[in-house]
Amino acid sequence: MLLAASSIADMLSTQTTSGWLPVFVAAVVHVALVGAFFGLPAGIFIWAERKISGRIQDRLGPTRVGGRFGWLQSLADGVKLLQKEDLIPAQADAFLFRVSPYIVVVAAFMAFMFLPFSSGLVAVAMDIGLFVALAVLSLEVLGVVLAGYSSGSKWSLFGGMREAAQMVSYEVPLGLTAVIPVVLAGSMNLTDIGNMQAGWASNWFIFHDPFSFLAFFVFFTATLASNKRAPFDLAEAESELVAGFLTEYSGFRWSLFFLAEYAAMFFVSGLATILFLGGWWTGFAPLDNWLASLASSCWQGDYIVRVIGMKVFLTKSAILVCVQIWIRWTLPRLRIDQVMTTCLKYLVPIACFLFIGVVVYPLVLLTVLGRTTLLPGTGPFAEPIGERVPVPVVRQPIETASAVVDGPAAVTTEEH
Amino acid sequence: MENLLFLIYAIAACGGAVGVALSQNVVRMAFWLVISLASVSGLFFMLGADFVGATQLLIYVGGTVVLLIFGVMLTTTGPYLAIKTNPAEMIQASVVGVAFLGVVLSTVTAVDWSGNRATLEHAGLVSRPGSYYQQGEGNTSRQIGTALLGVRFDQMEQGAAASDEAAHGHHHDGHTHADHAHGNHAHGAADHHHETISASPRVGSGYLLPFEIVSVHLLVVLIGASYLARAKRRVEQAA
Amino acid sequence: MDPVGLSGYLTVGAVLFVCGVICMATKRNAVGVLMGVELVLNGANINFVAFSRHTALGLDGQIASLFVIVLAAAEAAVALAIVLNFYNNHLTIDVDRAVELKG
Amino acid sequence: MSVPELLNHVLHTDLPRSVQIFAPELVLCVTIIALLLVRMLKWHHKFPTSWVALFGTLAAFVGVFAQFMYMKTGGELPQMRELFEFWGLTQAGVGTAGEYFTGLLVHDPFAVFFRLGLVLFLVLVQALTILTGIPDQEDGQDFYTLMIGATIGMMLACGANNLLMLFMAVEMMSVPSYAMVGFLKGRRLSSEAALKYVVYGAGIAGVMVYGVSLLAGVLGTLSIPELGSRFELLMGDQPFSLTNPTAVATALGIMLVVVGLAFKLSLVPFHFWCPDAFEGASAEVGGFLSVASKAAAFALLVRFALAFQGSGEAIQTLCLIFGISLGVVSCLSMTLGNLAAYTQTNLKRLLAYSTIAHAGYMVMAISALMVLLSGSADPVDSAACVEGLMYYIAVYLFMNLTAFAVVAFVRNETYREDIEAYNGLSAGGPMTKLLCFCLLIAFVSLVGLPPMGGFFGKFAIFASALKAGSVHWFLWVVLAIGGLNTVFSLFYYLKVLRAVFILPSADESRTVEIPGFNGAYVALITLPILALGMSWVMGDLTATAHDVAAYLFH
Repeated sequence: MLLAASSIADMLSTQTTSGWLPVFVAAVVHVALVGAFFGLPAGIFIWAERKISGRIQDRLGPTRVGGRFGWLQSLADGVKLLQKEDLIPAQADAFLFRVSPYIVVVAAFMAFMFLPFSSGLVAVAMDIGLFVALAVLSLEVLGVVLAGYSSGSKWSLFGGMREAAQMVSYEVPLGLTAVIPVVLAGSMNLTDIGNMQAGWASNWFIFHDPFSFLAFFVFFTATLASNKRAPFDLAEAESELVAGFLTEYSGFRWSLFFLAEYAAMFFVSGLATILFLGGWWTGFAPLDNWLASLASSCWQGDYIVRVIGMKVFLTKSAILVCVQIWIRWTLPRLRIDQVMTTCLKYLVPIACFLFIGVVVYPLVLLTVLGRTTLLPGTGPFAEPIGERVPVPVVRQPIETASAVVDGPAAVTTEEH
Repeated sequence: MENLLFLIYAIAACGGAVGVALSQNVVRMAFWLVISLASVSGLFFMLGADFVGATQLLIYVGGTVVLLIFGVMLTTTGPYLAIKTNPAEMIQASVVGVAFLGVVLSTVTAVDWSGNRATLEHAGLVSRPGSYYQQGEGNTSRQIGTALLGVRFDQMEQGAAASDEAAHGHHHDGHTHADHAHGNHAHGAADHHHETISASPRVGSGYLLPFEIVSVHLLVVLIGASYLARAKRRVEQAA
Repeated sequence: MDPVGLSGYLTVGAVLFVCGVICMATKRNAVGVLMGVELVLNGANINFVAFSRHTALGLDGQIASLFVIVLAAAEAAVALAIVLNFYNNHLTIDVDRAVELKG
Repeated sequence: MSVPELLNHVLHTDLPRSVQIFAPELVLCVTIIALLLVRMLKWHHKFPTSWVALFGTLAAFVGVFAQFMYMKTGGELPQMRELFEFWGLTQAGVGTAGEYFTGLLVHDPFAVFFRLGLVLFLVLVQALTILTGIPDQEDGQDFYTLMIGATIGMMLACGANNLLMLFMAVEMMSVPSYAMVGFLKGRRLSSEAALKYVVYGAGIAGVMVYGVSLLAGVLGTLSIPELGSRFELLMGDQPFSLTNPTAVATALGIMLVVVGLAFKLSLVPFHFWCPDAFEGASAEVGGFLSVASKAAAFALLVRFALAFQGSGEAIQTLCLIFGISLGVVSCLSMTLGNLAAYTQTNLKRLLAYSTIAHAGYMVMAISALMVLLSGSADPVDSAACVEGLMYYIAVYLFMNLTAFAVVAFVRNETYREDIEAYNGLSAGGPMTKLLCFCLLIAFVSLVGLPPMGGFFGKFAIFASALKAGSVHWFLWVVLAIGGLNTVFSLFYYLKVLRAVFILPSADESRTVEIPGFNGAYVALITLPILALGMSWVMGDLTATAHDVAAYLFH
């Protein structure tokens, strides 16, 4: 499907002369793709969460729907939720109550537009992709606050308030640590950041230096919190707040929140993969080199490479999501004041320190060792930081076609 | 296509703004504000100002508005705080507002923007056309970044052209437009003043100072806000 | 140049400005007034960015709008702190009930 | 210019010069950090934070003073050579007037004069707060951080050369002021004053930035000095008329920006916050706002007004309209301020209205300046307007501070601020008597009676209005109203003085005793009022103001 989409966009933008049709088709295809990536992980990871939690708690988890592994359980859940009555409490502000799930979904959905699944496989290729993605993701909090407020229930209100405070606070360490790969790569373009990490796994930014190594964990913690995942799921603390801002929601609207949560989990995992874990590169230099050469050597080579890259990327991200699930069912929940203390008194200073460290580190190394990396000059991990596997992808056509999802940029240039 | 996008964003922005003005419930006002501000950021993207658009989303919609909603929630006493607006006041304000809107609109739509631009260009006062949206439209982050560090690469050619022209103008005719090109002291009544300025080459205005000083400002403001908002240590005797 | 032209954007800016001013003039809730302020600032920002695209202003307009966004955030923070403080003392944030200072 | 050349210029020419000129502000920034560190490391139990603030501010004052003397003497003052060397002043840096920070700020004697005044005032107010103890030991760092932060904004305002810096300076001096007005956070009046101030202030700031955007868009630049010449260029030979959209858009932009500045100056249609804010805030903060933020806003207004001078017909009409509108605002401010002050019972509120009236007198100078500029007048005359304004502000600094300091000291003894509390004040101890005497001098000077400094300031401004009247008769009307207002103002100042010196105290048994240090402080800041009225210092200040103003016009 991906292959087809990319081809359509390219073909149409190069072969058709009339202005808006190719970009329109390309836009539709891209939206469909992003939609698929938005919906699918939710289904899969909900099932995964149930299975994993079951195993952790020494039970089986779903076993019936869809055979032995219960892999259709999410679908069955979805059908069940759709059948439920869509209740709106009498105390609620009906308009805002109806509208807030959509804000959350739109925010989580839009963030996917900026996430490259492989080199060049991105709906909106922007120079400041990381910045925009974080900005868009931060809009989710509005939906949560409005949901909490409009439900007309104190549990919801408290849940919403806690959630908002938490998300806004954790954006600070999240942003500070997300900037570290930007400093290392010299670009905010997620595709560029990913491509910088080709080659041996030692080229991944997590292994770049001790500071970026720690930064990954701070980043991961902050994403857990900003996704309201355990142990930071104060907003939905069942024992205190019933279900937080979700208390009054049921049926379809409730499932929208859930969908958004799992999509956001996948999104931040993908972001972590691109920023720290080598993105769509395998981390094994000969393989990466081979992929790079494949792109130019055979028919539709770059598409094949992209799809392979996407698989790698999805695998890495899925592993991270599983880690998130694992953490949720292993660690006890924190108290709200502990959550805030963790952020403001520990994570923020640590993130600042790491940021400064990452900036100073190469300078120190340069003065002490005379080179900017600790790795020795020979051996399998000797790939110097500066030299990269040549980037195999011709990004231009896709970028032009896809920019339309967002705005007029590409169209204007064409029309002149 | 483009007109359609513009219309969607513009209607959402204006509709949101009208919603804020007419709404009687503070949280609904906040909702309309979100709609309006987010559409404004869409307009920014359309104008090729992607960095500003993203900043708008991150700081304004994701930060300031959340702060405002916090303010509402911390200060409402009833479940839904409805604010009654005096209808007479509302009508009065609307009439004045619409009149002002008429004045502004009739003015700004009547100004001959391209003509004015051409005049300024003729005088050598405009950086080369399309300086930032020429190639790779919308990728302004690098230019903005260097500008915030105090260097304006996007205005470099303008500076050179202007100083050339100025030097030229001084030789032949002291009252050409080149005089204005040295905007530093546009009231160039005294000539010797002019020379001191000519000694230093004209560089585009870099924004290093505001970029740095705004951090001091933010620090001060943060301290002020935290002082005011934190719980009272004790009841003041004077109260 | 894009087909919409400058006046379209300026119109949106002016509408936002006027709505903001009306909001400031009629709302009694202090937070409501602040929302009006945000609208006014956004009207100005649209102007800045539109001018930066279409007139001789160039990149300066975008940078100005960036600083306006940042300064507005700072102002909102202090304003909210003051509103909270007022609420702590008066249990209301109705601007019209701030009447003890008169003369 | 090539890329390396540009980088070289910015890094090796512009930046060192800028940092050299900007050093006092940087010292203030460092002071803020030091204050926070002292608090964080809990050193404030060992020594008060106020001393850290005072020390930092004094250092900054010395820095600006060195710059001032360097500019005045051209660096050839052997007694101060070490000082110049300590601050690293050079001929190419501080010695040369002109833009710095790539054209965002401008360095000239005018800016240095105002910065000097502001830092001096900051030192004096900090000394006052140390004596009155308004921020207690726990809150000191918050209070001084806000005060120093606001002052940095004001100092930026003095040199603003760019519309963005104009807006930023206004924000930087306003936002900390809002918090300062609400600093007594447990008190209802204080929080109410802060709320009103911040709500109106934020709204007007928004309106102002809209004006800035219009102006910047129409004229295609943010640089303030270029505004006038570009307007001239765009208008070409067309006359200024309401049917010309460029002219109207520019005028609209100017109007909205001036509205923003008028709010800071508490000129009449935008004055409503002033009495409330001053009454709710503590007297120290009131004194700070009444002088410092006004001086900075006047510096901004002068810079902004001077941008619109030129020889074209359109721009001269614009100047005339600008000048006359300011004249109308001036009349309104003087009259309303003085009339409203008469009925006040709270002394801080009375002083607030007096501030409004004084802003009216001062804006008369700018009105006269604009009218003169519209008639292609002799630069000497135009310079005289700015000179008068500067002299007035210098004297106003001391007389208003004296008045507010007296209010603060008396409040510390009587816990009251209404005028009745002042009945029979002069019956107190020797220091109280000294205080009363100082209040007398300050008030006489505020009225503008001859031997005091206030008279000469007012005289200079009236003289320039008289001259401007020959260009347009309206300035004579403004002048007449100003004269009448001087007479009005006598009454309410006398009302206070009558309470202090003639009326008997309600409670005979208790007399007010002012601590010795406080009396000495008031006497110290009263002395300049006298000195500026009747000693050689006056000539010195006049000469300085003259040179500084003349520089703006040569």
